[in-house]
Amino acid sequence: MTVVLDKVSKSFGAVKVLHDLSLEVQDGEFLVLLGASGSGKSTALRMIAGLETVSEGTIHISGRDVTNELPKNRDVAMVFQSYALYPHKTVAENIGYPLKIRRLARADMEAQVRDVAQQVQLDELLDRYPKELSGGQRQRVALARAMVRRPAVFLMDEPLSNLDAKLRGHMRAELKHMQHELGITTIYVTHDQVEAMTLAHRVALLEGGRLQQLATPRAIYEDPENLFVAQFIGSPPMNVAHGTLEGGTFIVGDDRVATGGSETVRNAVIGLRAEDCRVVAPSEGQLHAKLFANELIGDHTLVTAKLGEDTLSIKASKDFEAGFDEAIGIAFDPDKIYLFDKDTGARIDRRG
Amino acid sequence: MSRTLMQRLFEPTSIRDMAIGTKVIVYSILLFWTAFVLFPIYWVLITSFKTAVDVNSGPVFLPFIDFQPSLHAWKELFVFDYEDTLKAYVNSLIIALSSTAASVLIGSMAAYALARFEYRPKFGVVLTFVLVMIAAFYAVGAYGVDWRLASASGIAVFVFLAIALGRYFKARLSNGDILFWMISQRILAPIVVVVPIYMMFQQVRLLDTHIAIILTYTVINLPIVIWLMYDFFRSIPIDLEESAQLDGATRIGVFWDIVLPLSRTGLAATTLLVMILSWNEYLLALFLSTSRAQTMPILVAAMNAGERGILWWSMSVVIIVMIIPVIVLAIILQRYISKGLLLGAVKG
Amino acid sequence: MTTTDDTERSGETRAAVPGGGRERLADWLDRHAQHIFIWPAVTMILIFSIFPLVASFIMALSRIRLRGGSYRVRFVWFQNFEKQLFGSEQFHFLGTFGGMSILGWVVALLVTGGIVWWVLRYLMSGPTVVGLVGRLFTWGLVLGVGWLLAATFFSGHPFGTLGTTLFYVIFGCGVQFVIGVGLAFLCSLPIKGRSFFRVVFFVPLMITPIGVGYAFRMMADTTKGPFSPAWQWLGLGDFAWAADPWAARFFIMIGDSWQWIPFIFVVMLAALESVPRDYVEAAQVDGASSWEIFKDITWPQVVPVAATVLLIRVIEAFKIVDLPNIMTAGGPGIATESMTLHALFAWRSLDLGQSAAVAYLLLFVTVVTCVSFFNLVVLRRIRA
Amino acid sequence: MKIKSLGLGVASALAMSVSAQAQDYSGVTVEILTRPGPVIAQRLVERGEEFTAMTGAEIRVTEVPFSELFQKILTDWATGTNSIDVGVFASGWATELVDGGLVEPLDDYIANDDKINVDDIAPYFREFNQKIGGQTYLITVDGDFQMIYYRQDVLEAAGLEPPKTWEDYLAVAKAVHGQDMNGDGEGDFGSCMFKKRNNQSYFAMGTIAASFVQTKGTNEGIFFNNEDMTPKVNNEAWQEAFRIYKATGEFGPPDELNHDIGDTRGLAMAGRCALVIDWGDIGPLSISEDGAAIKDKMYAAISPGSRRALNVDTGKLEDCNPTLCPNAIDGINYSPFGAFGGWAGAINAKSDDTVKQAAYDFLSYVNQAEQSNVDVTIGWTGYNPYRNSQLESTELWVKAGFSEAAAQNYLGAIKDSLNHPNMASDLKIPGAQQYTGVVLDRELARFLAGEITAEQATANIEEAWEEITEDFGRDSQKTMYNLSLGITN
Repeated sequence: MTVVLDKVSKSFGAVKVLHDLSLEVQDGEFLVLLGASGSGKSTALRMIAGLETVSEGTIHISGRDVTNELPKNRDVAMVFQSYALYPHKTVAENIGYPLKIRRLARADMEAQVRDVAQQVQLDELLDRYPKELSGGQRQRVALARAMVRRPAVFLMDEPLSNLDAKLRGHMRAELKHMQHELGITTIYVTHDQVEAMTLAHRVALLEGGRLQQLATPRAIYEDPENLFVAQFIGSPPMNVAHGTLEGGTFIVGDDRVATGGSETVRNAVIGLRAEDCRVVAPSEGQLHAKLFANELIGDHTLVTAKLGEDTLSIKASKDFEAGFDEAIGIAFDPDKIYLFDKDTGARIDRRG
Repeated sequence: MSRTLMQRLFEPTSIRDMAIGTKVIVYSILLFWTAFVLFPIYWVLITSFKTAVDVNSGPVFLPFIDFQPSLHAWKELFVFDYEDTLKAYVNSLIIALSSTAASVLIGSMAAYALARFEYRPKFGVVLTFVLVMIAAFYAVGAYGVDWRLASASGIAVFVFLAIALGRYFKARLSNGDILFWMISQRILAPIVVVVPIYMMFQQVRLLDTHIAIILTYTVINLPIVIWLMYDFFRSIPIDLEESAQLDGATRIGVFWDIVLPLSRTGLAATTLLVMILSWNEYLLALFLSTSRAQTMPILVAAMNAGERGILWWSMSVVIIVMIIPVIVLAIILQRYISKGLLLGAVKG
Repeated sequence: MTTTDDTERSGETRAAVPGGGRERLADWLDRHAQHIFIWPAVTMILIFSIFPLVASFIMALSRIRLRGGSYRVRFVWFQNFEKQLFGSEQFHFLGTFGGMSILGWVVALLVTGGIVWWVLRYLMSGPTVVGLVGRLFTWGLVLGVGWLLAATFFSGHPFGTLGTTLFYVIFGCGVQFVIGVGLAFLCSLPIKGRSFFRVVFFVPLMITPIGVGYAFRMMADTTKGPFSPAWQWLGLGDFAWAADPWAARFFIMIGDSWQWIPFIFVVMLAALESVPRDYVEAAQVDGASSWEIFKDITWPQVVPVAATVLLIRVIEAFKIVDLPNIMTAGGPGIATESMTLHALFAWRSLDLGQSAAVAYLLLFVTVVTCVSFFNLVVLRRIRA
Repeated sequence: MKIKSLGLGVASALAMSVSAQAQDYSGVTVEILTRPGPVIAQRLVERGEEFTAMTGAEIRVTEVPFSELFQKILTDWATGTNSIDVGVFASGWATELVDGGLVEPLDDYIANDDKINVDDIAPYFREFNQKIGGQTYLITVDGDFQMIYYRQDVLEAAGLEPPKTWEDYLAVAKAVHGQDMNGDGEGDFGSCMFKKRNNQSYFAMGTIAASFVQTKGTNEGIFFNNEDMTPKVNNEAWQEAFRIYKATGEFGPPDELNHDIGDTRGLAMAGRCALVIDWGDIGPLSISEDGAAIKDKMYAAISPGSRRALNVDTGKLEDCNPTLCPNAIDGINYSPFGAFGGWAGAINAKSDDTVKQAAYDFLSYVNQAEQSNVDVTIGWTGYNPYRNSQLESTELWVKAGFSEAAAQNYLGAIKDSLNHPNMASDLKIPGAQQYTGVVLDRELARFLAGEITAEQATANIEEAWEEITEDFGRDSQKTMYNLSLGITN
């Protein structure tokens, strides 16, 4: 079941919170809408659900125009951050509610509820009330309620953020497995890039109501479309250094780095992933910086260095040792650099 | 001394920790108030078993000791006059129950709407409506225009003006204004509106019918329901409702399946209050009923038979009998209300 | 998975698009839910509240007579109001005016001074247009009533139904509020028999006001009421409360309090009990005295509820009619006549114009009082 | 209740005897509206049951509080709601209804009715109570005027004569006040007079005022000058009456200001009052179960008179002389007050013809001597005598429970009053409720409460009455007033 957003915009009064968002979600795909709070990702999800009206543009689900359709007629199911379990209904009644609304025969309903409950290992708890369940169990109930009617699309609004870290990791894996098994198109909203990277077939990164990039996790990591994406994804974030680009040579301080291109940009930024850099003797590095701090993480040491005003992080071997304010050189493979226009944020070296 | 007494009194710990003097003071105040509350009820109760002579020749207090209780007033009401009593009782029940149900339902719907939807009526349009209404009244009152004609043309003029002028009006009202407007209706003393309401029902030939009184009670109690329920609805997480919508429920289904069950504490308290108010209402019933729809409070008042004096004994019987439905309802609703009676309701 | 087949199959049944008019109707209702939810209430209030309000205003400006088959309406503009405020009914509505006594002048000047101070204080604090207009009404009313009381009550002249109504409202609600809160506090203490007290104290609210009126008339009868032996014993056998304006008003207040204290009691008890124990315990650990705990912790938490419950009570108190009507029929003289009763008497004599005029005056006083109270007290408390 | 079952028994026995040649009104329902309680209403219900047995017409009696009764009827008929076919109310109220053309004229019905025997009805009720402007609109069910009742035993023991004037009244009341009159060991009261606001105190007031104001016969009237409709109230006569009314309070129960007629009767029946002003009810009530304390002890007389009377030209009280008081007896001017006028039935002019005929037949049935002669002897019915045949012999009354002496005294007092040429008529013009029930009553209450003096009270009344008269139209009010006093020109 596909979901297609065509130039969808949303305004609240004079404030436009979503600008011309276009997305195509394939049948069975797991798409994550990633963004910081206020990026418009939840609004987009709620518009797909029909909980918010669409100011401009159209939304199609399974080829049907649902732009002005009521939520209940869109054939979507949603899992809320708060799970939104009905406190006055038992687990069985909660799960069965969508079926009850559709006036299913009682026997069918019970059978299906039991099936779904079994899938999420809730069959022992059917007679309990939500307040008698743990966080993880409540989460399963919410999932079960979404699954029970086999909707065209699953919508999930930060479903894992109310769980503690350990449980979250476990549930993430379960979720991924379940989505694979059921094969239902899923749109998932989160602000957590780890969730996005691990769960998604494709990630749509939003900022300021605009789609920044829509790509597979790998592509979005390795080939960010702009400076924002580059800095949003990855831990630690991508290192950047400010300088100028003159005929394909990036100049920062006294260092000149050949980039293999021939552009000239006055305000340019060079980007480097921490794992793509190496700390070397000052004489060997393409860039020259001062060591600011080094922290032993375990399997590696995280070195923080100062390059002019910019701060760079570099993953070094766990045996690395150096004193504060010591001059160091930073070496990297010229293929692994990213160049951006500081004023527009656009990638400069992405020519393919 | 008094300050330490105050301190002890306000000690929010166990009674065992209270000084014996404090305990005595607290209990004597409470027992005094208990006596103050119960004595009139006791007096009404024993009066219902007295004869005229017992009542008129000075006070007597204890049945069987200083007067011989007699069932004559009870018999009179339930044996000889049972038709009238029963009629009024049934009328009162029908009216109180239906109007309570109607105002709780309609009021809850409005309170829910104000809590969940956004309304932005234009101030100018509202003003136009009021002005047109005044003009229509003036026409009916001063020039004797038929009221049907006046209201039909009034509506037509209003619709025309609203469409023609609507876009020139800028100022808008908000949900808060609507809420305040609705709640403020409770400020209206019934005496202000009762005569026009009387004339209105008279025009449509509904005077002295159940429906007239039910409608009127429903409206006068709407503000209370809206006032009390608005906050209850606001406190329900909106996720629940959205989730139900996505599960396939209509708005009305959401209201019925999710919102109402979750506010039953508030509903129970509101229902009880509204029921008490409509069951006991006198002034409006006096105007709007004559014979067929006569209610119990009117029957109580009618026990003041003028020339022969007040029939204290019969009146006492009616007063006692009138408490029963309220108590029954209170007991039924008790388990929902528990200790949170009326709270949240007025929380602000 | 064995279950997949099942879910697959039933999934198809569910996916089947339900057609037919019924479904379209449900959709239509859903799309217009916003209007469907609110219009019943709006319509009813318009028809039964706003419509009569406007009609009543027209009536207040007219002389109306019932003749065979119809009403005869003659517009007299503000004559009805003029009669109440300046004409032959002035003594009835406002009170009897005579010379101002010294006490009267003192009160009048105090009230005026108070208002002037209030006005100045407000003007200093950055006024808004809406706030100013609203306060002008409040100031006007307070000033008017203050001068009225100075010229009547404090100068030894009887006041009219306006003064009586305000007495019921201000004095009655005040006493009821204090006692109601006090009882609620006592019942919130962990004492034995709490549930007994709270049930008993609630009972008067259930009794029909008309019955309360008659019951208290029985109680207060000095020849055959239960307290008549006590009266005689105290040598008050010849004292007639019904002949003394203040005694009569006082007796009516007792009846009214008996009925309404339970309302304040119940709400305040619930409010007091909902104050979280943690706060109190934390304060105890901090070494606060019990009185400080009540003053600084408990009370501030229940103030919004208290303000609201007082407002509700004030609104209802303005409508008082059953008790004075039954206990004294407005007597002695016009001493216990409330404004609703005043309007009711006018209606009984079929003087509809006067009746509506008095009702409108009542509405004006009520609205200004309640809205002022709401804006100046309740909202402030809730925001604080 | 005992008296009720007794009533029912009597009723059903009578129903057998008269059911012979009745018309068939099956399916017809007559809606009657009247005041509540056993008084007036209960007997209508019982007679209604008999009537139903006889004719098949259903009689439905609805009761509303007394203070709302007139408005209910007027609004029901004037606005065309017409849910009521018959109103049973004070005859004085009818003028306003007749003025609006709302009441069915009954002369034709009476002409075709061979059983009602209108000549048996006492002249005052026949001519002034049932007729308005010479046309009959009402059927009387109860004759009302006020008399004085006194405790024969108490006065005799004190060696006092029943009061003839209001001065006597106060003197007697003073003399016996504080004596124990019912043997319970507590001091009782010299005078009981209802004074509660918004009840019926203005009727007692009228009784006192009449003997000072009216001297020239019923046509004179006590409220207005019948030449120009100016109020005849701001004068010494009314002021004196106000003061006497207040003065009686000194010898009455302490909270008399809050006593309505019912409270006063309760006290009188408990044997706690030496002197009482009341309608005819006390007599029959004294022989009822509740009246044991005063049985054969409460005697009646024509209401007290006055040796001074109003000089209309000067507004002063002057001693009676044959010119001023042509009807005086021994120099005392009596003027019994037809307070309230009595309960009477009127038929809605807009009802269906069949219903009207059935309604008339029912009212006639209640009015006929055969029924009413029984009803008036029963205290709780509230029906007082209005037929000559009820006054001629004591037989009925003795049968009902009176002693011969008490019956003679009671009927004597009634005859004295009813046949008095100077009987004063109650106000029976449009707005009567406003004139007396609101303005007079309110000023009286303020006077009693000590808010104003008698002079202020009468001046206020004059001003307010003039306003009301202007409101209703002076000329039409004057015409109606004269018609109500039997003056036609």
